[in-house]
Amino acid sequence: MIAEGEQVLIQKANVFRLVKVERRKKIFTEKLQFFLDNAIGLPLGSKFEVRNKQLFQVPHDSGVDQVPSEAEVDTDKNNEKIQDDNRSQKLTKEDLKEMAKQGAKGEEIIEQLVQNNANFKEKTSFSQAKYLRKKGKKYLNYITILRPTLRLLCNMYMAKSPSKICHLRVDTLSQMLTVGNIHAHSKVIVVDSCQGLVLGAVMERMAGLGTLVQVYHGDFPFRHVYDAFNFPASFDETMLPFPMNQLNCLHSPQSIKDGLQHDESAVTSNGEESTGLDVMKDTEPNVEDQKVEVTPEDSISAPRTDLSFAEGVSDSKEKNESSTTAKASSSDTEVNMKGEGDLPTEAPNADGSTRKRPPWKEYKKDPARLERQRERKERIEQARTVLQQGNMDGLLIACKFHPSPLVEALLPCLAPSRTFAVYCQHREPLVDCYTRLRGRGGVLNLQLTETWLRNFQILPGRSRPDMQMSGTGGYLLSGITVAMETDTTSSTTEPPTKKVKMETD
Amino acid sequence: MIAEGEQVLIQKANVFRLVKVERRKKIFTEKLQFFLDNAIGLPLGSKFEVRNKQLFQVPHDSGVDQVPSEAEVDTDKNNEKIQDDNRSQKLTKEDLKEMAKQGAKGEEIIEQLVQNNANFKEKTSFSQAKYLRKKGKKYLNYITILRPTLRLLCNMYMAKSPSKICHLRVDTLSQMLTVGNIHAHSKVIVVDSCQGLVLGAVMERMAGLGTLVQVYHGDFPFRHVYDAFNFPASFDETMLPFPMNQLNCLHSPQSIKDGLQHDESAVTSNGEESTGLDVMKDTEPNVEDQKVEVTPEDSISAPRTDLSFAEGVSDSKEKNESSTTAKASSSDTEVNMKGEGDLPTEAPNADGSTRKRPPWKEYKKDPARLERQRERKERIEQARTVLQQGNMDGLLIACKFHPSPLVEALLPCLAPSRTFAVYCQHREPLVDCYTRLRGRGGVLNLQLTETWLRNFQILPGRSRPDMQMSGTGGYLLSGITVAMETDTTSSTTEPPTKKVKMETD
Amino acid sequence: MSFVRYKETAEEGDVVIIYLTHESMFPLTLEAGRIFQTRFGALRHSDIIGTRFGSKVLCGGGRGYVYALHPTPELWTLTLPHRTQIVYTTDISMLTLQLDLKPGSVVVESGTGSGSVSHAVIRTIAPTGHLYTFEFHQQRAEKAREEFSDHGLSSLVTVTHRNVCTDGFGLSDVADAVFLDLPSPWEAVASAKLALKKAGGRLCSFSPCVEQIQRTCDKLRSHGFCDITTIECLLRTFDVRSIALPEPDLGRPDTCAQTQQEGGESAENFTFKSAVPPKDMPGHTGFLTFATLYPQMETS
Amino acid sequence: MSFVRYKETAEEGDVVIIYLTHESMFPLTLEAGRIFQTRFGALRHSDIIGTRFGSKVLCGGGRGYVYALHPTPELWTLTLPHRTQIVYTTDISMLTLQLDLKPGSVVVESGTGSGSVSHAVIRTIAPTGHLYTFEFHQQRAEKAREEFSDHGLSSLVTVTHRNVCTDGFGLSDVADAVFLDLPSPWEAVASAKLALKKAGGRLCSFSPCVEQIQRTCDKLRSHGFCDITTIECLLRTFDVRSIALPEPDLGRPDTCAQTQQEGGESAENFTFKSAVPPKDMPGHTGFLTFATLYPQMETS
Repeated sequence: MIAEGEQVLIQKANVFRLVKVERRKKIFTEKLQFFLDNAIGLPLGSKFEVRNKQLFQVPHDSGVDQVPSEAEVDTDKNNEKIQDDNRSQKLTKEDLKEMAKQGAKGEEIIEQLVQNNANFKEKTSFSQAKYLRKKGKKYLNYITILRPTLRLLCNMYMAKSPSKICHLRVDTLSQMLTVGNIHAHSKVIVVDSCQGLVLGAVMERMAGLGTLVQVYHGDFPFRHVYDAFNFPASFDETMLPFPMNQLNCLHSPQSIKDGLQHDESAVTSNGEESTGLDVMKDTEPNVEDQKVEVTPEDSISAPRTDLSFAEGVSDSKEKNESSTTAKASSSDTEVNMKGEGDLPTEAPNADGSTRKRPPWKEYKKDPARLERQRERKERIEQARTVLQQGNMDGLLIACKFHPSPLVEALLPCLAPSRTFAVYCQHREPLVDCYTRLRGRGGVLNLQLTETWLRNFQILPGRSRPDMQMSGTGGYLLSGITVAMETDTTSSTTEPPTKKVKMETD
Repeated sequence: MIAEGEQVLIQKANVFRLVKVERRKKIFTEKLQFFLDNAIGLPLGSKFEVRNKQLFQVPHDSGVDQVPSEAEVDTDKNNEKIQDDNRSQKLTKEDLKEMAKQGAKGEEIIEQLVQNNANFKEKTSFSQAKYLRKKGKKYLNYITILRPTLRLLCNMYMAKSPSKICHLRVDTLSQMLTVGNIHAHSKVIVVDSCQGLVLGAVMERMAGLGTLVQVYHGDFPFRHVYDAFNFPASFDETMLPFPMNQLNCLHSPQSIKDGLQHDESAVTSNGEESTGLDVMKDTEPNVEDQKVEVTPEDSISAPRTDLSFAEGVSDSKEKNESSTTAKASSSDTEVNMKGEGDLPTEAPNADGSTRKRPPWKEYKKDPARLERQRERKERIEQARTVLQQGNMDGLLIACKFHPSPLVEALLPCLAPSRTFAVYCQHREPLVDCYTRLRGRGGVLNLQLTETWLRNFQILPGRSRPDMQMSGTGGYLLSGITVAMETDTTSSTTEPPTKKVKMETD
Repeated sequence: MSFVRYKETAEEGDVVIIYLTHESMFPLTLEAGRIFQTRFGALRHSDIIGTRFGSKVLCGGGRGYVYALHPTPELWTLTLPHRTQIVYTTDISMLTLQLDLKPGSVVVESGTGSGSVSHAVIRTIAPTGHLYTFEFHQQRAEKAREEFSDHGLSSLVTVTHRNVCTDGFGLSDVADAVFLDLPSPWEAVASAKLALKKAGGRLCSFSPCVEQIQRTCDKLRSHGFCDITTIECLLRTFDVRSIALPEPDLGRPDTCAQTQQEGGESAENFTFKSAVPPKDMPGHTGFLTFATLYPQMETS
Repeated sequence: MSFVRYKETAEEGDVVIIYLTHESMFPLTLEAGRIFQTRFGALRHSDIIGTRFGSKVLCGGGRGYVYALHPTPELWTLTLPHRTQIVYTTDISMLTLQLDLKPGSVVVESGTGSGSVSHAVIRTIAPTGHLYTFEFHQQRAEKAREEFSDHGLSSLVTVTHRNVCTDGFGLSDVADAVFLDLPSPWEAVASAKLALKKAGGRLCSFSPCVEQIQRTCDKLRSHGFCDITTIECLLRTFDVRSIALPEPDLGRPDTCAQTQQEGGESAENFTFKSAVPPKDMPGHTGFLTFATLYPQMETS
């Protein structure tokens, strides 16, 4: 159902645009302007014609080219006689403009173009279909309103501004989710510089059941694409943010004290806040072992990340991040520059609409804001506890940073016999990561992979691979955790990594 | 024509073996034993049946599976009812052995197998064809005798012992030859650790017209595969060896003196020896500029590489080289080890048959040997001259060494506006090479490429890509030389490499 | 135990994946008192029962060891007893994502085969979705049903022994997605359309041959499916190695006078860590054809 | 001048390839007194005439410069005036090798098209071989004939305007190899067989679509061709770049107490040189089908 307040994708031909459904809001896409009002309440997946800036539902076969059947495919015609010299069309640009002005429908204009094209009848049926398709894209004003699925979102970003999602291609993303064994009722860590695409993908597969820890960089857990999934608010409660720059103190003895103590109080005093967090309910038998004496003062006195200004700067912040990415992968600079302005989305900031913001001083004292800030701090402490329990079920990393330090910092948070998957646009950082993990031990089945993806055109008499394909979908390093050797003195049995290495090399 | 003394490929199913045609010599291949005598004088490409260790020519469709036509392809049968439990065949192994013993032809055995297979009629026509193909490989004793073409040689090595040809896949080799613009009447430098495969490929494309300088490593210009091409002896005269460990002194002022002087005397005194060397005939206008005053003593007093023992040790030497290669690419060790013993070739050593060798002392004084030694020294000096003229037309490198130093040493030997192509099994050395050449300048159109190769099975109703493919064909770096900036003071115009970089990045 | 929910400790009756090496893994159903023979020696089930998944377990009287891993659909795909050609994780990943599967999705599959796809689909649609899987081979259907039960998945899947090409799915307006892995998938298209929800859904057909997808695409078009796309997805697994390429010995630049070095190679190497592509890799598994069925427009 | 033999100095009437950048190259026939406008400024032909190929040539009154390169079939393929869809160097390389071409080979080709394959083939079979090339489009045939003449190749090639599918090659027992680039290559198979030497030869057919190669392979089989194989070869060109991936700032291990750093990133980078795959690459050009015609067995 196309519902007010939800995000939808508007598809015109091959171009997608993410918008929030609102009444009386004009949408611009691919030279079309229209209001969504007429579409509200109709099923997602409905197709519309744009007439006078309004939407009118049409059947799905409207404006679709007929695919000639095999019998119609005439291999005798081979465009041999056709001189493509742009003189074949008798209608002038002015003629066409005039027709459009007088309100001619797209179909009528195309019909006129065909009748006035001297070559049309000489063309093979495929050339005819191609011609119609080309003109259709230009003159037919059909759009489809779709649910923003992971599949469509990933493809949209890949086509428009791949650097925003670290060039994470849909097949590679699909491998991550599968290899990472993401499913409901699991406890997953995600590091995502893909605007929240991976985060959204993981949440979709978890459906708000389990725990999702988002390790974020910067002042604010950014999750632009995540918001496009229209998850119910209850899902958010299973998501815990944790700042990347506190990872190093996660496992140091000092901080384990801080964290655990702080968290224990949080759990006690905010028991009702932990609803939906499986980890809080499943008290694992081994948690006992990890508990350490703590003094509450340590953590309370520590000045935390100041989140106060985060909302205000998150936009420009993201721009900084983008340009960092651009620096690292200069070939995308152009795409990125362009993408920055016209990225087809109108998602609000992660914590809701902040269009009208009160003046700074007022804002700083705003009780609602202070409450949000307090809540976030609590959630960070919950995340800390969960991570420190070392009993997480999965780890996915797809970020703009060198992944090795992140993997090393986060693997200890996983239980044994759990899977992790690390994506990188380049393979060298993953070779480094692979090597470091081999040295570290405690992992099995390390695999560095790349997938190759190509579309195949299947049409009667004209089946062939697409003429263009993606050059790379990036690289993936995955593995399975196992119990680390605790007894370092027993050198009689060979360490597992060595053994494995011998077997596989 | 299958001719005595020439090398041919014996094909049995998908397995190829390189042999020299000799009368009364027993050939072993794929469990078959036979003499080639009956085949001598018949056209290359003839097919034979092996009966009683003799060859009998047969038509080419003998023993070939019938491909079912589209009409015959019954998609209704789907092997649904077939229980593959090895109990379907009523004939025992003993039965089959007995039949073979009694001299049954392959076709008769297969006919019996089909009649005694309970499932055969239930199989789809494709499963039937597959069954027949499988049994045919085992029981039909057909071989084909083929000309050892570049295509077949490259595929044979790739299948049997890829490390011997540095994993140079046929498509990558084909790119090298094309991108390097190898053709008759050109002057080409080749560095080849592929047992002479690239050398042979280049010579085939030059057909003994022009000059081919082989920069070789070790004591002896090794060219095992080169010999498989059966080139006429006249081709050899256009090939000049040059030892790799004299490359560094090629362009130092001191050695230019040596080389040129030495060579000039060689040309004068051995004018008749330079037949077939285009470079000697085409006196390029710019050679004048490069001439330098020299003293003959320098070169004469210099002790040269001692070639005296080279022929004697070349076999074990090559084994050393192979194990070096194996060290660098450990995954191939096994293949290599196996390949070492049973590589399907009986080529003689590069300088002819050396099966019966006289005792060392005698051999050392052998006048023919001393004459060969003198000739080789002269040819090395000719190579030096040609290289020093800096007017070569092409450079191909496919070797086990890090290519960057070789490229840097050999590029100055090329004229401007000439192409070069460097192959490496790994891409990192070529990234290094690319970077160094960018810094050096004097090259355009630098391209680092990889090709992707897949076979497609085209059969009625069952067309699909092959289920297995090669994981990599290696990497290729190619470029075009241009005149180097000689005036280093003119900093007004930007150096070309910088400019290009800005344009292409 | 259940394949769709992690547990900590291996208990009697659980399926564990015994990891010997990367190439050597076996599924094992734990039964106290039994012994499993590995090439590293005898492994007592009792030594696994009660230990944490992912622990090292000694075998061969302490001379060797293995790891006992928690089963996942991916490990199952690698180790399951083959009854048919199976679909592997690369294609399963792609079809799961492209069919928009998530917890709560209702999926129709045929054929069940060895259950490789089924396990992965169930993992993704649990705990609220359902898989209807159809297999025309009776024994395979029974075996699959048994396995789903052993893996704690019975409530999430219904296995039916039926030839869907001739007899249809017998389902109407229930499915979010249909997956076809059949020799003649075009014969199941009409029935698949019926099974899909009126609100729309996705279809995937997996076939190795071009002719199969040609006929299937024709059929999909004529039945009103849209956005028909066909893809191939290949996995290349790299070997991470340290490579030492010898630097060539080009001799001394100052003079051509030199004595031949022993071995003739310079001592230096160009050394680097590399992700080395495999000599051979899967060149083709099958074509994945996807299509969307959009909601019918209500004619008012 | 001749495309099949290098010369040193560019002379009037020669074709040179003007190199502005990797993506911007133009063929130019030198005529004293003429001027060629480039985006780096006006380039006087006279400034090229007499210089060595590969030299830097100033343009725009000395403000810019270009390189004047010796033509090669590969540069010609990149810069030639397109009259049809052309076959590119990756496929040309493969077909040249797979057809066993070398100096002296006699080759039959149809269609000539823009002459991209022809130039490369002539280069390889010169100086003793010959190319018979057939083109059904009259203007294209004429244009090709003219170009071959301008490129000094006339003695090595015969251009015929003919529809070989209906009228055949009109050649018998002459060719070592046949190359077909036709919409309906199967229609030329019988005639190709006739053109090949009785001692045997090779055939290659280039087609973009599966249906074309299906019909061609059927025809090849029924005409006694052997070793029929179909391949795809794709070129991936890497961009060599220095990449600096920022190291994540994980904070200080000793204490959680910390002030937010400006920018939040550690100053360090993980820096490496990489061969970066292109965002997009050619996904398909065509299928190359190869076949061998073996010598007929003499029936004595």
